[in-house]
Amino acid sequence: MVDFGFGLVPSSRMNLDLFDKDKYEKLAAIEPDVRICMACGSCTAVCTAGKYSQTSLREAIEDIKNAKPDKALEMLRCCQLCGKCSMVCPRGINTRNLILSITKVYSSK
Amino acid sequence: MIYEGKQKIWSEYQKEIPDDHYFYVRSCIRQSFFPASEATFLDITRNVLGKDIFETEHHTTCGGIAYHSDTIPQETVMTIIARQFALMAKHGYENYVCSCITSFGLYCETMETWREYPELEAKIHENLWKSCKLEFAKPKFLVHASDLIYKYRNMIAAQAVRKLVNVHTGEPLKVVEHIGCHYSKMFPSKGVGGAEYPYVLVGMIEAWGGEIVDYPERRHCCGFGFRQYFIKGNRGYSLSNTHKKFESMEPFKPDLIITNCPGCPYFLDRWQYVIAESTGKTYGQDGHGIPALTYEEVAGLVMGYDPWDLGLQTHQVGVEPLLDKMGVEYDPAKKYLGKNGKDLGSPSPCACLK
Amino acid sequence: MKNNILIIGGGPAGLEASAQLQRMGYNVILIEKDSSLGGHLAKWDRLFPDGVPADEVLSGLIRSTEGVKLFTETEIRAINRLEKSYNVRLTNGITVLSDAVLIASGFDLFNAVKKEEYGYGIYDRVITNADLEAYFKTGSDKRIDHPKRIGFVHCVGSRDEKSGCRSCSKVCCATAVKQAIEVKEAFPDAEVFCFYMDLRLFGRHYEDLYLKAQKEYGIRFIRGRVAEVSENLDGTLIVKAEDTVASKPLKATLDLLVLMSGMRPSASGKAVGDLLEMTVEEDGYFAVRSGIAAGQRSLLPGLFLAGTATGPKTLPETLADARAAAVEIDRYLTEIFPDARNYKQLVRERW
Amino acid sequence: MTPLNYILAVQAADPEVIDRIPSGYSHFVIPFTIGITFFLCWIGVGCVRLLAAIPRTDRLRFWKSLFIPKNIVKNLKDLFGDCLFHVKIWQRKPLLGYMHSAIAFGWFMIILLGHIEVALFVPARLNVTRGGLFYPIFYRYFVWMNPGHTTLRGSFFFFLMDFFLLYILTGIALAVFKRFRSIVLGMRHTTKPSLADRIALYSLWMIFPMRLLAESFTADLSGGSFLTVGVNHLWHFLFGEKLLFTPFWWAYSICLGLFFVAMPFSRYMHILTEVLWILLRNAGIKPHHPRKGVAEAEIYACSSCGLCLDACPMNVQKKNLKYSSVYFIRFLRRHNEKKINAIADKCLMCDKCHALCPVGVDAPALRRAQRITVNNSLPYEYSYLALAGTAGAAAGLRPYSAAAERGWTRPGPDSCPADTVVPEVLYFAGCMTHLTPRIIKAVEKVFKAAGVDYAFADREGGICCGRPLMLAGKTEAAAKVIEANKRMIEESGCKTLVLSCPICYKVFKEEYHFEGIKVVHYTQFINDLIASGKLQVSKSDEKIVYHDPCELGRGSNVYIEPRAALDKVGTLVKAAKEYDESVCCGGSLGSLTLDNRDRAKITEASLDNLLVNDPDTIVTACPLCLKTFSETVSNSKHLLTDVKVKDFAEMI
Repeated sequence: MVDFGFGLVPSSRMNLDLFDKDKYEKLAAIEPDVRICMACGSCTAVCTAGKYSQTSLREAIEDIKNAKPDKALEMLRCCQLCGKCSMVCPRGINTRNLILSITKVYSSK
Repeated sequence: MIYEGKQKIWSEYQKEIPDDHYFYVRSCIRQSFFPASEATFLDITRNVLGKDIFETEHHTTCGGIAYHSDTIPQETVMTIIARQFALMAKHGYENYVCSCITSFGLYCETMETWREYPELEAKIHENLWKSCKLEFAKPKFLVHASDLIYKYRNMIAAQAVRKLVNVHTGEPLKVVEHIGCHYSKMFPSKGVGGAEYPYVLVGMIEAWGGEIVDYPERRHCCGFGFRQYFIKGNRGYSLSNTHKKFESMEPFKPDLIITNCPGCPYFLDRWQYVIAESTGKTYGQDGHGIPALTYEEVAGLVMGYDPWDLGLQTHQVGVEPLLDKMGVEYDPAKKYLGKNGKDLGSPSPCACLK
Repeated sequence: MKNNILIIGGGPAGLEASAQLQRMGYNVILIEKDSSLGGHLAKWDRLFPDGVPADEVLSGLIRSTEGVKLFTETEIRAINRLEKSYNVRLTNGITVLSDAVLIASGFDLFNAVKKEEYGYGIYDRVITNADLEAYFKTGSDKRIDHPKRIGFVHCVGSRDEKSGCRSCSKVCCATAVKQAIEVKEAFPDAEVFCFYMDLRLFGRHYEDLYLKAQKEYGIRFIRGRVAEVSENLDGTLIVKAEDTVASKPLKATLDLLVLMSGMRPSASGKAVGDLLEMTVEEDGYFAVRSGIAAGQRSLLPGLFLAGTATGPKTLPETLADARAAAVEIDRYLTEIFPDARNYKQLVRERW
Repeated sequence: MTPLNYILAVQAADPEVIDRIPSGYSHFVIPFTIGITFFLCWIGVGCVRLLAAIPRTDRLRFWKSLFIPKNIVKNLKDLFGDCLFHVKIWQRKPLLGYMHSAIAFGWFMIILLGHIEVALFVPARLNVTRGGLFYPIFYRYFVWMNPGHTTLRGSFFFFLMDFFLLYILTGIALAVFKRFRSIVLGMRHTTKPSLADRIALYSLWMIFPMRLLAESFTADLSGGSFLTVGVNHLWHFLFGEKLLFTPFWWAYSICLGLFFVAMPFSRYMHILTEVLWILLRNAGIKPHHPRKGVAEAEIYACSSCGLCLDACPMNVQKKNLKYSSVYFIRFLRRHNEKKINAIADKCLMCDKCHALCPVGVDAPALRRAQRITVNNSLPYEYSYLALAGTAGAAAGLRPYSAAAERGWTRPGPDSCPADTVVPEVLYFAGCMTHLTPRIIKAVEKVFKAAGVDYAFADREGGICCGRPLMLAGKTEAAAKVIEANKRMIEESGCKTLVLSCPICYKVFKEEYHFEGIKVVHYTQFINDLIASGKLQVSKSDEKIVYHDPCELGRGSNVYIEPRAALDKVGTLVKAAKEYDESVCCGGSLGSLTLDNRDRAKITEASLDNLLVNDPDTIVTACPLCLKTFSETVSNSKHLLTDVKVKDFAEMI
């Protein structure tokens, strides 16, 4: 193969066709609240870990739906489960269990 | 795909293209990469169809590449354009036809800008006078050379010796049409068929017996993108763009790509080589590429021009399988002979691309 | 003597206003250009937010218009303003001398063909909200064949200056959520995506509908406008949009794409407006005397407006607007119209 | 009166008791012997297995504890109090306590007295080879009372045996009654028995009536007292001279055998496991695994009595009853992984079931252990905590500067610049308190009023205390957070750490192991301020009800201080259930899976509990309770009540 000094760059476009429906349904069976996020960002705004790291439950939910589960796990790995997000969520999402469940379901390959 | 739906859109985007008497300006890139295309254009229009197409050696670049690469300001490019218009007026022409899509886009942009800001036009008059002591008049009709071939497509078909048909199967060739971005994406009304379903090349393909391929990434840029190509560090983006198009058209198994822009045939052609040599992937049949030709080259082929006279040997992707399919006779030995019959030397063979 | 009132348009607004004015004792003449009454409502299957059948609502409206003089397949040929009244010549040859005219000309659905990038009328599996309602009503549409992945595009022809409409059409968000639920009910295995710019679910129970769509039907809401649709070899569609919440472009392969065509001013309404030399605002809808205090009065005395002729409205808003117009007409015909001597002055003061 | 089919051995002397059957054996003992043998083997193997599963150090500690005098006393006290007399149940529900103690203590006494009798009258029969396993149980069958030779001693035993039999029978009668009408005994919810439970239960019910029948049928031979002899006369009256008693001894033996075979598979196993659990518990050994070792003793010590059903705040909804501790333990016994996890995750960890458990089973700890097995291994990335925690130390700054570095601010116009004084008192608000700024504001106001020299550790936000992670079973991750926080607090050089969140308080007190830093909850701290006269308060006639936050009350045993302080500013009224019986607000971080609506139901029940005496104000001392109550009193159900919800510090 010839090295031209440049090559194909990966697309930043998310491909929803790669969305793993089975895994998502598994997650939704454990914690159905994953369905009802409306991306208001309250959880991220109050996040204790978010002060020091890139932590966002809102983004993690989004990432899962956008077929980027690894990114979702990255968004949650610094979480301290303090529960502030559950107190501020306007939809009453059971955030701590959602975080644990996402980690459980998507950590296992 | 509902054909009637497209026809409806085409009917809404029709522009007036005068039949004759044009002032012709060349394309910097095409002169260098595909010089035979412009020669073929002039030959077909002047000699075969008997049209009055005037050109002068005094015209220059339109400045588009420099403009789009952010190296010259708009007023400068407008003044260059004004000079071209002045040359046209000087030679008594009102219809302006350009070979280059970048130029076409820039002329449209300039004329629209002047329409919105007449004071800018006045300033350009002043600039041109100061710099060249010339007065310009805007063209009455501005068309792209492909518009003209589109206009003459049926005349060409009438004189054609062959069609865009696979002579072995009798099936029409599957043709991908690729329009230069600046042809109609900026001003859909300035292009035949608009921006979403441009008809300018489709009309030729239909008239000459081919079958059009509508693949998902048909709207996507060829990957030229000026700065994306000029700076080596960015070339990966350019390449990836082209790659995306080929991945998308691959399932449709096209026989041929036809383009109307200087950069597109170049990048659609050369990047196939780069993709093949760096990843091993080829998109044509049996390790070949998909030939990416200009509309003049295709017109020349159906009219029975010799492929080497059309400059098809300047393409990286070999055109022989296409010529075979179309039943074009050619002498492989003459592929790399110059006009004077001397051997120009042949390029070193590719590892992956046949 | 009973005053004649001409009502133009036999949709929900025209029907409701007719019924109210008829009850008040006026002589109501209702004209409708189509052969049947109901306008868009007649073409709709069920209504948000509760899924009430449109037929039920429409037949209720029609029942209540008993006694109204009704001319279908009738338009206005010419209209003259006399000193106080309007002399209207109809296409069926009848001439009406009307003391008040109510324009309830409604709206047209945006012609989705104009959004070329969505390929409506070109791609086999792109349909509109109206097509989907027709499918729900009739149960057949050759474009809908057990789709597994379905997308809804909100704001088609709304909030889009390029398609000639800057404003919001108000009903599409709720309609999209309603239809997304219905389509999921029809095809339970399907994945359903709604591409929205803002979710404008302002009304009572609308938010519940949204929550239900997420929670019970698993409908995915993606904030971002679909910008490009392409067709694959197998007829499936590739949709490109940006997930603006994730700040990333995305693509998805879909089996069916539903375009939520918005509301545009009615073309036939505009023709009537032209005959009357009525003022039309930049958005194409008729101007009213005061958007807050006199939303049913046009700028011309004796000429009233109701329903979506004055801008996008939901069905209950349209009906309320029609009732308001009836009250306004009654006020005009009792307070201003009879006083022949002071008519002009009263119009100046009270119109 | 002598039955004809018996030939009595000629007795040399005139003994009181004559060994009626020289072999000391009859076939009817077989069911019992099989049952008891199986049971003893089971117990033996179980004990060995259980002790083997305990870590070595714990095992050693256990053996040692059995010989420490203080422990011996406690063990005896607990064994008699909990296992036999069921003191805890007595205290709560006297009738239920009577029932339990009647059966347990009564049976224990019958067995004990039976053996004493044998020891006194036919000592040789105690030898296992001579029927020692069953002889004392069926003593009355094998002996013949020498008429006329009955001594006072004999009569005394006859009386005692009959007395305790009657005692048991009254207990059984109550038990039978309870099975059908539980509410009378003060229980709203009872457990659903399993098959083994049923077998054991019905055989247990039958044992004592059978014993009465058997002994009363032979009472004319083997003697008896008021009960057996009395009934014996009745039988003679009914059936005449000849009484066929062998079937009843068979029945008695079968009931016993059945019971002992079913017992290991039933909840009645608790009768014996409880002993082991008490010994282990008193030795201070904690479970490391939700099912093995100590936990096993604990699981089997559960009597499935169902008191925890009434205790559980989730019982407001019938559908959530299945998540109560008793079922958790039942599924732990059955190794039903799916249900174990579901129940473990649902619990609010309010600890009420533990507080009320007659056996002291710490189900919340078991649930946490279960969560550990699932969640502890989940990945996490806490390297950033180093940045959060050691900014000052990394810069080589002195402790107080580290405080300044972190932006800890000292309020008050006349206070010295922040970087010159080591704060005496450090206030740590915690994550949740930051969502209820009114607490912070009130605490600072109180501190200023009392002239407390303090620094505010997390004014700009800190990191979590680690308790939520522990509650979720992520102990390893919690340790990291604790470590980072500990370093930060220690660097400050403070002497007292004041916390306004009970969740923080519990973990700071139990897991941080500070040296030289006193950890207090602000209720305690403020109460001290008032008591020492540093803070002047005035009493109003506002009717206050105090809600015990779970982590503060049951969790950390702080009940008195907040009440003492509140009593000085208002009039305390009682809630329906208080102190260790207080009802969780529903906002607890303990539950992982309980959803919003279910929580709301609990909150409403908790509010109902607080509002019985029509208070003006609900006062709590936890940001979570405060937020939960505040949001709920303003919603629909409680819209009409104008009760205010205030934080403890606000009230002061």
